[in-house]
Amino acid sequence: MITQTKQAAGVDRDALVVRMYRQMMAIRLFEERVNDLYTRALMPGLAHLYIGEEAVAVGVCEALTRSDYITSTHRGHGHCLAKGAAPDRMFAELLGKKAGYCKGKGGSMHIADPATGNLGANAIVGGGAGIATGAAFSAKYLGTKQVSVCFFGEGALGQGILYEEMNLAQLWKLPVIYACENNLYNEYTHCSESTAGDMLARATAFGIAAEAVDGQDVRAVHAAASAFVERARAGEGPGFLLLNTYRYRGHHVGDIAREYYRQKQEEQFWTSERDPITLHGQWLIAQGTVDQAGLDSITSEIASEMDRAVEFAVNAPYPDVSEVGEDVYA
Amino acid sequence: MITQTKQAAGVDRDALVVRMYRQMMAIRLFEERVNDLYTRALMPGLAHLYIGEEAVAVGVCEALTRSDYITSTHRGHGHCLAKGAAPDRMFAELLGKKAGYCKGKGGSMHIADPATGNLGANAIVGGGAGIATGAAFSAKYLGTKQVSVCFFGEGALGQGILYEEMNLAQLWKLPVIYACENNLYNEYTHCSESTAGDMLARATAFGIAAEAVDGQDVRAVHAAASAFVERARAGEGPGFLLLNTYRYRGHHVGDIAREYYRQKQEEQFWTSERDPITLHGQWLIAQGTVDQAGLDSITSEIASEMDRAVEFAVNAPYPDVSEVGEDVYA
Amino acid sequence: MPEAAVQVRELTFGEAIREALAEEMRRDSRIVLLGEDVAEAGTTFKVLKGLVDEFGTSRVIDTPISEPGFTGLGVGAAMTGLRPIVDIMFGDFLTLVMDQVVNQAAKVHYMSGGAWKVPMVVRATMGATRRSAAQHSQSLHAWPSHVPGLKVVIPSTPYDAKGLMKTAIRDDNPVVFFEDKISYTKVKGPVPEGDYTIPFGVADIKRQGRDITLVGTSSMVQVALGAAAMLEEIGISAEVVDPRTTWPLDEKTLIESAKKTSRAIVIDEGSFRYGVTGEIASVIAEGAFFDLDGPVRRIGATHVPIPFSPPLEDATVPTERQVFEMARTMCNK
Amino acid sequence: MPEAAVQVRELTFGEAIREALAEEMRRDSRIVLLGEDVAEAGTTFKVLKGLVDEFGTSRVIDTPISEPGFTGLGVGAAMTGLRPIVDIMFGDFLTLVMDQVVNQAAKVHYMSGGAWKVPMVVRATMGATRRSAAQHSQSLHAWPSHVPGLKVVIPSTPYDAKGLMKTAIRDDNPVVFFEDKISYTKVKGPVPEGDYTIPFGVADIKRQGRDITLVGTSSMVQVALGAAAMLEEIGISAEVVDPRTTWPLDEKTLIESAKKTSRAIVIDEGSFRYGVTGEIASVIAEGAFFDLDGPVRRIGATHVPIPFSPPLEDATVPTERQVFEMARTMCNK
Ligand SMILES: Cc1ncc(C[n+]2csc(CCOP(=O)(O)OP(=O)(O)O)c2C)c(N)n1
Ligand SMILES: Cc1ncc(C[n+]2csc(CCOP(=O)(O)OP(=O)(O)O)c2C)c(N)n1
Ligand SMILES: [Mg+2]
Ligand SMILES: [Mg+2]
Repeated sequence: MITQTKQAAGVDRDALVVRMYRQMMAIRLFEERVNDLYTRALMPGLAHLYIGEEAVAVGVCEALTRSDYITSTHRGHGHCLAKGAAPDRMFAELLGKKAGYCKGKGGSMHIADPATGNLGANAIVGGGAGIATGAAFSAKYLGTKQVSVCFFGEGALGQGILYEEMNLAQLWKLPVIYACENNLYNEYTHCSESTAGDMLARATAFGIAAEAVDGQDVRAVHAAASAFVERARAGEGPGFLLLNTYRYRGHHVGDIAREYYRQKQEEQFWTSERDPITLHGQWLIAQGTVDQAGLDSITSEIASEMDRAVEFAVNAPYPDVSEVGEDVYA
Repeated sequence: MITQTKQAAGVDRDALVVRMYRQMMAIRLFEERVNDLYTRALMPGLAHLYIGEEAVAVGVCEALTRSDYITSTHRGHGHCLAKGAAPDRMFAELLGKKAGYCKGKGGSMHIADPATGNLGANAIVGGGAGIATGAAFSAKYLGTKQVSVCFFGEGALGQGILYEEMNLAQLWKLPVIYACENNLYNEYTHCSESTAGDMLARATAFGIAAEAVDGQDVRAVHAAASAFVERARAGEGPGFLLLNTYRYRGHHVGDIAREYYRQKQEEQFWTSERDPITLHGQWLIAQGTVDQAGLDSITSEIASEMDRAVEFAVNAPYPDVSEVGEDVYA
Repeated sequence: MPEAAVQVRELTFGEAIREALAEEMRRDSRIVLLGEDVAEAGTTFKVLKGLVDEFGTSRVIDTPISEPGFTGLGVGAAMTGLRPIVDIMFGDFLTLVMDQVVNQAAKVHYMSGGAWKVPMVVRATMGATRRSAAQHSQSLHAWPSHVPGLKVVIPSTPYDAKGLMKTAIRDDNPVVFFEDKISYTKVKGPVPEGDYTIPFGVADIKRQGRDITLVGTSSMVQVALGAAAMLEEIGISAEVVDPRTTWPLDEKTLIESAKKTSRAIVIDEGSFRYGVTGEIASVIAEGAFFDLDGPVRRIGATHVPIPFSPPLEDATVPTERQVFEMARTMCNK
Repeated sequence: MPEAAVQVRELTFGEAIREALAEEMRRDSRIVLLGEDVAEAGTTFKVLKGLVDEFGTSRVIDTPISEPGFTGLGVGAAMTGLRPIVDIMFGDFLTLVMDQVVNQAAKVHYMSGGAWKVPMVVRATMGATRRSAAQHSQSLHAWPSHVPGLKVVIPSTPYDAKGLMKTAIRDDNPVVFFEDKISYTKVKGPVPEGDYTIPFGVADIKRQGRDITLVGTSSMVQVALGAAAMLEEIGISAEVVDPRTTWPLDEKTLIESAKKTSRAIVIDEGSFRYGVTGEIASVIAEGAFFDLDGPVRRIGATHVPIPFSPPLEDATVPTERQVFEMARTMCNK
């Protein structure tokens, strides 16, 4: 079950850390089912799985209120769930069904949901930078105190528009946080081959407060994000988070044979030593917040929710062909 | 007279410093005639004068060989002359005459000249960044040891493509120098309103060697440029020069009433205290390299050359209308 | 004559646009103007001069030279409660914002299944003969017209400009609004004070005629009218139709005019090939074929980059004489 | 049958392109390939697989995700002695490089009065039905076709792809080369080993016919051929013409075919409005008007952003059935 209410401040600490576990597990189990749907040829097209990076979306989104904005990427299911979307309508969208968040018109790379402040995933690398910055502009102009988070992969550091937006955000002190998910790869190319200089300096060059965080440590992500969100909400301007993480699976579901661009050992290191869910689960147990049985029951609860959501989506009808011409214009 | 031969290394120091004076004066007197042509309604369209910034183009271009490349901007006459172009064909181009560098097809904002390595002025702010970087790519790939200089105003720091190019240049260690002419204004907007953070950091963020230089001191510009050129030629990669300067006149020849965006006192300070030609002339005299009479004779020599060049251009014929369809394809 | 309730003044094209913007900004505080040198300078064409004095720098906002950046920001602002108007100084710089306009603004509503909308206006200029050369003279309205999700406005008169700008601002979709640079000060016409709107997708017959239909867009409407006057002298009655918006397109009016006159020429200032004339001529040909005396003819800018040199540049732009000659031949006179 | 001097194999469309690139790169060391994941990955479509092994990473170069950046770099490299080929993974990303392609590459030669030239190929993909949604499915070839200074290639068969790619690489001008994604593996055909080129601006009659001309571009040639086969069954003889390059355009062949058959349909996968069909239909109508039985008709992609949902997406792309029905009606059968 995805908890829908979020109050960044004054929230009970225990409830927060357990919810973060739950949210990460929800993303993990959601994505496993996506892969399964793909393997069973039930899903049209491809999808980019967030497995391994769960702490990033969850740590950041738990620092936000429901009405705060996010923009997301081609690897967007995690952001979407972490911001509060319902798995059944997400699966429906992935299958191109009418019941999906976008009536089937968007698919995996374009899920959007005004109710949870999700301005949309984007299939253009760096494509959300303008939208997120614009949402922050609105928030400031209208005085709503909303904060906007722009999620993007480290590959988007290659896109010039990001620098244009960071310049605007810092000049105008906009409440936007640039959340750079550094999972080391741009598709099949290691980021060291595509990124000169220091990643954090790409933001500090504009005078933007920036911090590198262990993206496998959900509490560290949450703490850093909360600090930046608070600053932004207080009118002190943008922030940049460099979230060091790793995607366990292929660039997309079809990217199975990966040896030509990265070593199995590397993958194994991250999955066995740096898994954000395992690490956080161990911490919860060590703290005595929950025991293993408690974690197991969370997992099985979520598993059945996800199974029901998949079933809903698989059985849901496609849109009628006549709908193709709807929603072109508002 | 514009000296055509240049040997960055081993050049006689006296000859160099005198030539730099001459070159700056040539730009100054060229531009004054451009303004005059505009005022007399002899020039089609507008032009952006380089007056006040002469030390930048001259200091940098004197650090280059004739076959090194430059890209230039809308404010490009200075770069063009400093790289060795002939004033008569330049004036002809400004007047849209067949004898111009571009057969009249380019005009003030597009003068290009393969013979002097001038890849062209560009009317898109930041538009030369890709071309300059690509020329450096060729030089490296072909092993020609050429260096490429990308001139641009500080306004181009707003364009994302600049960051994409700097990233590529540093990743691939390309022999390109980004020469940022900070004359404080993007058209009618002060750069502090358009530029967040530190300008030099915009380059160092990519690991690029960067240096700020007094752009009114032609010897300082030349020294800094020479060091970067040498590094680049030796295969050590790109450099970034921040050349602090000032344009004395309007953004373009028609920009007469400037009080709404900058103070007369500011202009007066630069023209009376910081004029690159006056400063360098004083230094030459103090050094005993030339006396005032020597400088005066340089000036009058150049003045007559420029007058002849204007006359040539004014009397030159327009291209035939039938030429409109030529040069579309090579 | 009784005093009119609404006063009608002669305004230039540029003044009409400024008036529309000012009136709309008074009406709706969610409207913000973003662009390079739009505030104190009032744009390089001075079209927005004075707006910053009334609305302040929080609503008339000078941006860095970051067309993709501020256009993208506009998309996000439009999705979240504002109605931004972004200013692309020279339409040639649309090349820099196509991703934000085409992959983002135009598609957000559809991709989100109607969940989000983008009420945004992209103002851009068009038109040559200012001796500004190849990168400052293009008329690129064919590109956004090709993109589902966008609406595209190409007004020709001050009256139309004001009414269409108001419609653009009130529209809940991204609208690309093209303003002819030469018209800013050169074209004058009557403009009512106060509020009125002109619906999109409704062509305007700028001149009634019987023998031939001249379809003109933007400044080419003036060229068509000039040609029509010349044609009148040799006894040819030309009808001048101004589509006013390329999308939505008023196919009906175009087709009916051509059916009536049995001949049509489409005149547009964009590059000739794969431009606006191809679509409009095809629409007319498909709808009026059996009433046509001959093929629909087209005149666009010579298919070359726009040259700087005055005699060359002048040779690229469609002229009254060119339209006149073509029409005369078509009418066998 | 005597043994042929040149061996002809069945290759896929993708293989033909790879072969053209490999042969040209062997011939001319100035050719470099730049793009995202072009080296070890051989592009996301695997079309370039293996090239890096032969030519090394100094000639097959993985770039950052910087389309404007590496395209701009390509322009400069082309001006200074190289012959770069830049890879725009999805044609949708052309939105990001229009400034480099249109304001720089296309205009450098003209603006410099012929002093500089830009021998560069921009490879881009096109085509829908891959369930990739609105930002990964567009066919944007109409845009560069509108731009003087560019040449635009839209091959439909492996044979054409190889020969046209070689011509593109050897051309001294910027060429935008569109590859249909579905065709990469789905379309197979005979391709001679070794060197041959196909000139630009020469249409190919892919099927001779008498009753109606079907003009198809890129993958729509297959659709036209499919429709022609269906039409044959009801006694209609369709001629299928493939322009192969939208610019230069072989007007003569198009017009002559239409004159001969007296009917024409133009089919293209780009968005319907202000796209390629408008220009080609207009050219045919202007040239063959008096030989036509009725108006030239057009079929393009439904004028909507491309939807993800399979039944919706399938409804946007022109089909054999659609062409067949239209042709049948036009032939009164
Ligand atoms: C502008 C653009 N260029 C290229 C692509 C193709 N593409 C999709 S994902 C991707 C890699 C993105 O890497 P990164 O930003 O690090 O995100 P990650 O996939 O690692 O989460 C690329 C190149 C694209 N979608 N958009
Ligand atoms: C992409 C683009 N945007 C806007 C313009 C209009 N424009 C021409 S010059 C200029 C200001 C440039 O400022 P800067 O780069 O500092 O150069 P300077 O004029 O000061 O030499 C602007 C905005 C342009 N030519 N290109
Ligand atoms: Mg990554
Ligand atoms: Mg400046």
